[in-house]
Amino acid sequence: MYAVETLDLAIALFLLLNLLAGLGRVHHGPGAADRMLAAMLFGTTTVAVLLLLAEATALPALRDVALLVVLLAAVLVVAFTRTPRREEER
Amino acid sequence: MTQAGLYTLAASALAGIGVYGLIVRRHLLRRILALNLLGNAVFLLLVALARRHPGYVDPVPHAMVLTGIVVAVSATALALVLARRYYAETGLRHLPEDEG
Amino acid sequence: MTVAEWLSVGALALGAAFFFTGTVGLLRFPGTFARLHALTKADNLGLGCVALGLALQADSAWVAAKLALVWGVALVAATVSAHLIARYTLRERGGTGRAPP
Amino acid sequence: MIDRAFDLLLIGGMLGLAVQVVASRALFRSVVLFIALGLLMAVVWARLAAPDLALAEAAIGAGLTGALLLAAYRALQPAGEAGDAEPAALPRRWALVAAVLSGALVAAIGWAVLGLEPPAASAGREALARLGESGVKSPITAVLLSFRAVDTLAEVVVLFAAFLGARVVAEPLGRAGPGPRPDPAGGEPVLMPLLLRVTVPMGVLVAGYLLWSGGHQPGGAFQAGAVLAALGVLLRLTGRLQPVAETSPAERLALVGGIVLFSAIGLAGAGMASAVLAYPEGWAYTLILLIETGLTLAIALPLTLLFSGSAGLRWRGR
Repeated sequence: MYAVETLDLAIALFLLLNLLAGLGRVHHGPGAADRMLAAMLFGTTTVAVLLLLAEATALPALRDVALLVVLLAAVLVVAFTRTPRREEER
Repeated sequence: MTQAGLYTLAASALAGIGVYGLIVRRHLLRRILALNLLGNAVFLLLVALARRHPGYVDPVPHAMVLTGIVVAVSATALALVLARRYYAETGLRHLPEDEG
Repeated sequence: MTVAEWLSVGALALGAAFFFTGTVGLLRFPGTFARLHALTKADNLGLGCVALGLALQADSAWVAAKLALVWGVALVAATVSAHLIARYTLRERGGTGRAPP
Repeated sequence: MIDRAFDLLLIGGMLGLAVQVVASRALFRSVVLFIALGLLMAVVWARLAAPDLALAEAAIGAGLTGALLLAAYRALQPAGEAGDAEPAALPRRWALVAAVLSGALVAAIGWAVLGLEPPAASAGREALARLGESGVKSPITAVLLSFRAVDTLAEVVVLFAAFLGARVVAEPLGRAGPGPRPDPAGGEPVLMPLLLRVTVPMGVLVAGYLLWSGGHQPGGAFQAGAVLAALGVLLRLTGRLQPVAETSPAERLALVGGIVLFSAIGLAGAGMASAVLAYPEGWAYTLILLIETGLTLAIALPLTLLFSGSAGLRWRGR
């Protein structure tokens, strides 16, 4: 099973690289929505990385962490889209 | 270098970045962010230290950091409320002693 | 290696490929809507493949069920998030009147 | 080998994000990057074999802190204004001095820490060795609620104090927290009820599961409280929970109940068991679970109210 665990970790490594590459979109924007999109990419990829780490490092509690991240990922997007700009209150 | 050593160095660098931001930036929200970076660095240091024992992971620093994370978020929330009230009263987003 | 292990490797590799596609789309596509489309679809397919690959490695049915649950919740969250961001962007561009519910 | 590569990439990403949080010119970019950094920290805790912390970070970093920061950003940065309007940073030479001082701090911390010998008898080894006396199987919960219960008690008191402090300086009801909801007449996105129907029941279930699992595996009152607080934030943002100016009796009970219960059981320990905050023989597990339930509410409610910027909340479903 050693080979499979190494493979899990290698895929996690690749996904981490992906995630960091996605940072370019936070940097360039141009709009706030694009930056939030990149944060969404962070969320989904982090979940995959956590699931892979749970298997590779034999820490089953990390699956609960992944579940929490997906469950609460939408809270951030709701906070972004449902918090009014201050000009809208006038 | 051990994994604990590696993350210890990372914590040190993170603390440096946090302090830098705290000193150089003026915007209150940025200061709060920098303070949180500094807090994360302290947490990281404690957890990395918990990892250096051979054969077991020290649960005491983990418990301390768990407490610390909740205290940090409540302190951040209070700081944000203060910053917002300050802005509502003065129209400023930085402290007056940072002027000039 | 057993058949299940080969399948698992295949699913994980496919998942990684989907994630890669999503990132390329996020970085290269023009316009917020195109990027939204690329990212949401590709990443959640990728997560599904990764979850499937890991479920094939799992020792118990509980683990597989939890992986399925994570993916299911991720689909709902991503659907709603994409909808909200698309709606937000539309409203930013055309004013409140043009945003459908 | 691949472990080391993963760690290095993770640390590189974390430090890169931190640098951008500090250095980025646009404030919104800094906020989003900080939120992303929180997610990365969850992976860091996972790598350092601290799943308890990863759980707390996922709930707080992904849900609470992000929502708090976004609401504050909107409040401090009116939409009409172009960019940040941040006053120019300190002069370059001061920035340089700051950088050098921070660098010195980094070196000092690194040097001191790397020079420390791992002690032969640590509190952690002691805690692990005496886990059987605590009544629970999870070492973290044992430390939090048995060996160092006084810290945990102080922590909920701090949380309560933060809530009281926020009440003193809070803005008026209509402006505080995330502010009024956009387009109250225009209805809400069609998919929002679906999200709530999935997230809220499942979140409550997960919080209960975390609370229960704290006895024997990663989880506990902190994580459960953080999840409930994030759900409260979601319900407040979607208008299901409305801010009100008065704290209801039930809310008062939840705010101080955990502290009172914890203190009462702790003081009773002085009479019935060996010391203050010690549990009588055989009752430890039950009492710890009872206290943890109180603590979950005493953590969740102040955090939700801090986000809401109000003294209380009323349910107003649709």
